[in-house]
Amino acid sequence: MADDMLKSGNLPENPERATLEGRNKFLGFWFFLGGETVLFASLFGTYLALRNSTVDGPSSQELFGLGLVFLMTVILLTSSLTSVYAMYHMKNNDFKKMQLWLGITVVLGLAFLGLEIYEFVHYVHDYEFGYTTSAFSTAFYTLVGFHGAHVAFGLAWIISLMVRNAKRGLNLYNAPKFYVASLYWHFIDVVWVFIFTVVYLMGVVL
Amino acid sequence: MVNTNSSNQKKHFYKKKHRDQMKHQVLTFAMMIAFTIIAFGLAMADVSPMFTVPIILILAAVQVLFQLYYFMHMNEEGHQWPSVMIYSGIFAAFLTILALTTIVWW
Amino acid sequence: MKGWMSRIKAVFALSVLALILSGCGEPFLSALQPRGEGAAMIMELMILSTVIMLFVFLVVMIIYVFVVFKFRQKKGQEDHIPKQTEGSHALETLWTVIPIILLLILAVPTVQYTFALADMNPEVNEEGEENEQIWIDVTGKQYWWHFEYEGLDITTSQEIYIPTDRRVYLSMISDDVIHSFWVPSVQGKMDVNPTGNQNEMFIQAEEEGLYWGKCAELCGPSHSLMDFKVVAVSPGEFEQWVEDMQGVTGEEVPESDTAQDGQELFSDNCLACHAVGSSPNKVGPNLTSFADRDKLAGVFDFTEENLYEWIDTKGENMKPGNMMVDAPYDLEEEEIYQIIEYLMTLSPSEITPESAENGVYQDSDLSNLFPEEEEEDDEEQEDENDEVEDEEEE
Amino acid sequence: MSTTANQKAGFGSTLWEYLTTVDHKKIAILYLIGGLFFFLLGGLQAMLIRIQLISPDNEFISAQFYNELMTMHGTTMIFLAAMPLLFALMNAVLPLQIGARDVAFPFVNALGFWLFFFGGIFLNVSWFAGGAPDVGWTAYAPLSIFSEGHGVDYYAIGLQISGFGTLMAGINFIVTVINMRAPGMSFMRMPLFTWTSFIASVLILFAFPALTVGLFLLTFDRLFGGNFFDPEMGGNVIIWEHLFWIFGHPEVYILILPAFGVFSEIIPTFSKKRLFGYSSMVFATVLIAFLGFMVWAHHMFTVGLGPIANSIFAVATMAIAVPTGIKIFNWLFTMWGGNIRLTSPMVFALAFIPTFTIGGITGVMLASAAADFQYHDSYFVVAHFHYVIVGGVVLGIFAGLIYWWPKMFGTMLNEKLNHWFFWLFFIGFNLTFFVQHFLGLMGMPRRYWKFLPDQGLDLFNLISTIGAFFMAAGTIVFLYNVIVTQLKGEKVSGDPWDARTLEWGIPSPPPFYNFKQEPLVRGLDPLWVEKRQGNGKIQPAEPLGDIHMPNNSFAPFMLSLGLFIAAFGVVYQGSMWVLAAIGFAITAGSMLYRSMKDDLGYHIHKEDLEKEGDGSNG
Ligand code: HEA
Ligand code: HEA
Ligand code: HEC
Ligand code: CUA
Ligand SMILES: [Cu+2]
Repeated sequence: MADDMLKSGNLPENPERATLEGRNKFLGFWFFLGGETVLFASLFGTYLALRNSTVDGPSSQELFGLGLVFLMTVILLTSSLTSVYAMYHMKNNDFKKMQLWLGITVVLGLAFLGLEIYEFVHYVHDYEFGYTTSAFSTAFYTLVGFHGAHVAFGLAWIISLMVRNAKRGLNLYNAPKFYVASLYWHFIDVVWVFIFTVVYLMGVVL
Repeated sequence: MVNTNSSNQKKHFYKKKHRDQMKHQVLTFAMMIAFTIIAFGLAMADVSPMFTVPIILILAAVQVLFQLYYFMHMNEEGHQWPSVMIYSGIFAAFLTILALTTIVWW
Repeated sequence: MKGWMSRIKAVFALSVLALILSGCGEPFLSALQPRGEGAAMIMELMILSTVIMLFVFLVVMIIYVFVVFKFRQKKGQEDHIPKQTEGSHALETLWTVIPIILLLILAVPTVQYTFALADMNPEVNEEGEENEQIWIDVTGKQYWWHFEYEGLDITTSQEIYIPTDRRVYLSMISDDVIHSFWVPSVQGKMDVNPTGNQNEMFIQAEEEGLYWGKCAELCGPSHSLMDFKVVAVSPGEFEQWVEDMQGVTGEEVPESDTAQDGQELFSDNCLACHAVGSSPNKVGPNLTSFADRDKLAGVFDFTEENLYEWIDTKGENMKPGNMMVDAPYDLEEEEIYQIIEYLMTLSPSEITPESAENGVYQDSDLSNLFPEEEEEDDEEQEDENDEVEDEEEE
Repeated sequence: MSTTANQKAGFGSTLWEYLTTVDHKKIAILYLIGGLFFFLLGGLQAMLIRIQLISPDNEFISAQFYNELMTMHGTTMIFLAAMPLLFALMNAVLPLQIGARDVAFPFVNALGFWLFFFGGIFLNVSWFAGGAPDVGWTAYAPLSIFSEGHGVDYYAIGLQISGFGTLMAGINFIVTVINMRAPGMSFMRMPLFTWTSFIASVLILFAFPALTVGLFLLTFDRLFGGNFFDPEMGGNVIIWEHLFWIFGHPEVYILILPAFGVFSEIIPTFSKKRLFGYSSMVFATVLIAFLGFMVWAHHMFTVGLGPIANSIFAVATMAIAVPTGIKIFNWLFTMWGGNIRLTSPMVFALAFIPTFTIGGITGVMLASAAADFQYHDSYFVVAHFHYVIVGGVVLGIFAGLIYWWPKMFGTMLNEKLNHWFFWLFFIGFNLTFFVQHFLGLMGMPRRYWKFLPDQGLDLFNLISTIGAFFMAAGTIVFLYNVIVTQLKGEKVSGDPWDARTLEWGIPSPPPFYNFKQEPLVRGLDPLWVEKRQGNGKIQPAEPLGDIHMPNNSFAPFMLSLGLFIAAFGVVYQGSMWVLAAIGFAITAGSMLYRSMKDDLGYHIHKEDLEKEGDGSNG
């Protein structure tokens, strides 16, 4: 049986949930996401409480440019779709295509991360808006930075899965891992939807 | 324990089912992009925040539901427990945000 | 509201319990011996809840004792298998409903009193007019308290003088970490938070007396030594005290030579942090009526040795972590005694903590405190209210 | 690397076995040792606190040291003693109660323990690195921001590390309960200890992230110049209070619910009756958890949130009395008509009912917002929470330990000594904490290094201190009992208490694969069902077959060690960043190692199992 798990090809419809280990991972990870919801809620709450505490530093209206944020949003949303494609091919048992779409996801994720870093650098250099400038700046960088760190971790995770399994192919042992990683990636997107709405759009409007 | 020898027919059926699902998902994606554009548009347009803010929050909520139900497959069977936990999380999250936006003063 | 409460009181014959409870503790400190409106209100609530809780406990204990004695394994019964009851809807409903009722009985006055204690509107006197409000700005600092009487141009530290039978309103803030203002026998506590949020509370004492106040929020090593006093004197005495205090400028020259030298030393070494006479909040306590203090630095017996040690060591071991240790001065023994002599002349008023405990009751409606400018005062008050609201809106 | 049956092994290999184990029963023992160690440490700190407060104006210890002791006592007891001891019980019992061979994530389970352990050690290193945290276990800002030295840094990062461990343990138990139940073990047949542990784990999942964030904010403020809690820079100190209590209140139910579960096992067993109102007990548990998330601001009545918020939270808090009351009465009626045996676990359970009721009703008194203006931050609160914690959680832990000791170790603690332990501890407990109610009302605030003479507080403080010595004496009796019992090592049968649930249907201690064949559960209290309706043995649900087991792994230890090392780098910064780099490299390396390897575990073969003979009751 153990060998079965490492055999690639010929997988059932939901390979991620075909084994007990897979089902455990699947559930455990969803629950983890439930906890992450509260984690981000705490950060959002903190941010909302401090969003006007700019002291002498720049305010959200002075800082945020929506063009860049729009671009970042579209990139991240698209990467969510591409990772759906990857899972689609996983379920169809097409390892190569899955890797391909994961690759595209990674590239998009990297682009997002790059833009975010550019954005931060821009704020620091052109607006003197550093981490310690005001309570608002601290809350902003912490919330958005936490999301960024999640993106970075997600990228590292997906890349290491791709590399690790490049030769092994898809099997019952690693299918849940791919699946769970893609859930993580979607969750990052969920958080970003609220970030662009609550931080950027509301930051410009209110 | 694992049924690995599914027949080709069955496989064909899966593939078709998956393709159908995929269509939904592309549609979902299109909607999400549309919502995003509306939200950004509203924010950039000169509309009263009293109007804009609730709308963009609702758009965000709907987008998130799309993500959860279509991209993360919460609409499929076997997701009762994930739903329970996510909604419990949302409940706790809601309370947290409510408190931090209302009873911390100034 | 009070009538309602007293009916309940009668029903439960609470007075008996009150009597027992009020045997506990010292009258100047204990929450069980309320001497003010706030503490009395809370005491009623505490008694009501205690009675409910004793009832609950009694019910539990009666069943408990019965069960444990009745159904304890008897000799020869080791193999007896009791009936495996699954439950009982009737019983379970019973012990869901009864607690709900009991809690409602507690919840209603709880909400009422919570609102009543937060009521900052002026009191209405017998004639149906609104009383002038006395507002005091309270500032908590590591490890002492500062008080500024709004509109009266008076500043004190460590001791707060109030007239009896009159609500005095506090607007409270901290200069550093969170403290909590608590005078158990007069009123419950309220935190003082650093910047941004001012808390408001009223205190009212029904009897003249010296009431002990405590800092109730951990604020550093000397948290337990951050005591202060509420000196409740009769309205007439209070009026006189106000007048005396308003007269102090800090420039008064003491009679004796040593004290004069002391004054000089004092202004060279101490005035950077301390003040005599009305002054804004500074690094150290205001010493206008220092010689009348009941305790030194809030907790120490007011003796010359203690005062000497305080100045000599800057209170280093007396109040660990206190902010006077940063004082840069370096004084000779003799100089310290000169300063002490000067400090002991700082007694601008006949009205002291003594008068709270043994004073003569002097009546007054305090109208002298609020001469013609009444209206202006009102406006000021309003302005301030507006400001507060503005802040809240943001 | 595989573990076959425990052969007589040398010290080295035993140590290695425990460092690498992923067996929940061994992890339980690790939690037990760790938790007991920290309990003794916390108790020692409590003793020093009480000695300082034996008389007015005492100079036994300094103000600074007092604050450190008080902080570390609270933190240690809650995070490093009570929770791990509960985890010990859960690990030892929960999988057995649901008929599982293993937990859902054996590896994560081990990781959870090591993170807790290294977090706790890290926190305690502060004693030797210039002073422990001195700001109370609640670490209110801005005092925690201004606090000098590195004490609070140790607090923030130490709790962060052990908090991760707790979160993982929580998720592991949730999934274990959902996915690993034996055939026939439906949710409504689960023993209440499993239920309450399950719900407590859910609470962990949703409560700990708030603490995680709070601790991050604190860390950022202290170490990286953040401004969350710096009023000068626009920060807001109330945010910390909210985050802490959004975590903190559910935390107290995380502690008490498993203890409720323990009593719900012990009372039926020793009354020879099934639990009265099983389904309402489950319902009450869920309701307590749900309400537990909506009441946190009752710790903040005096903060100045205003009468509206205070009233809402007051009423919500009171509501929790109802489901808790349901539990109390259900226990009483479980005993009603029963055949009560006064064994030591039962005596603990019996003592728990009145003490917890006292603690609970004082809780409801505290919930009365206006009255809390008097109670808050006074010894009345100290009395309240020790009545629920010591009179609830600690009694529950010891009751559970004594009850399941045979299952965990195959030996039986001496009953006579257990009773001695009980009486010393119980009398001491009431002496210590009952009078504290009055101290609080008489005007003694908590966290006071000194109280002053002539304020009427002397006598009760003295009584309180004497009581603490009784508790210490009791604890020492317990330790003595443990040592003597383990040295003697007399083996007992699989079911020494004549109990009702599944775990008692297998030998004590259970074989490392728990159940030779998956058990078939035919009702609530499966063993009892089999005793009454069958041959007294649990029926198998499957023919004998190969058993799949996970491999041991050293990675959890290394991963946690890495974080431990890195933490120093983060605290001291400067050139110490090297440590952070090394530490994080170890952690990342262990993670990579773990994920790069195809670790499928191994199988115990049917033939070997057959050789071991009858796996059921020993
Ligand atoms: C295991 C831990 C535990 C448990 C179970 C509880 C249970 C409860 N606690 Fe307690 N609490 C703490 C641990 C715990 N607490 C700690 C550690 C603190 C201090 C933290 C700090 O500041 O350091 C604290 C502080 C605390 C406060 C804040 C006090 C203050 O700082 O000012 C309040 C206020 O409402 C409160 C209330 C309650 C209530 C209402 C319950 C209820 O759940 C109790 C319910 C139980 C019963 C009521 C008894 C049984 C019921 C019946 C027999 C039915 C009939 C009863 C009635 C009708 C009343 N607690
Ligand atoms: C699980 C939680 C828990 C437990 C079990 C205890 C147990 C005890 N606690 Fe408590 N306590 C808290 C949680 C707990 N506590 C918390 C959260 C606070 C608030 C902190 C804060 O304000 O921030 C607090 C605060 C607190 C105070 C108030 C301090 C203050 O406000 O200034 C006091 C004072 O009496 C006290 C006393 C005790 C005592 C006497 C015990 C006893 O029950 C302890 C009994 C155990 C022993 C006595 C151990 C015996 C062992 C030995 C003697 C060692 C032998 C050694 C070897 C063999 C190696 N505790
Ligand atoms: C660095 C500022 C500083 C200087 C300079 C300073 N003090 Fe103080 N002083 C304080 C502070 C702060 C306190 C309050 C300490 C506490 O109670 O925590 C205090 C308290 C006192 C008290 C007790 C007050 C009371 O209300 O009971 C006396 C008396 C006193 N100082 C005298 C002096 C004298 C005399 C000098 C000069 C020789 C002096 N101080 C210089 C800061 C200062
Ligand atoms: Cu100020 Cu405690
Ligand atoms: Cu609570």
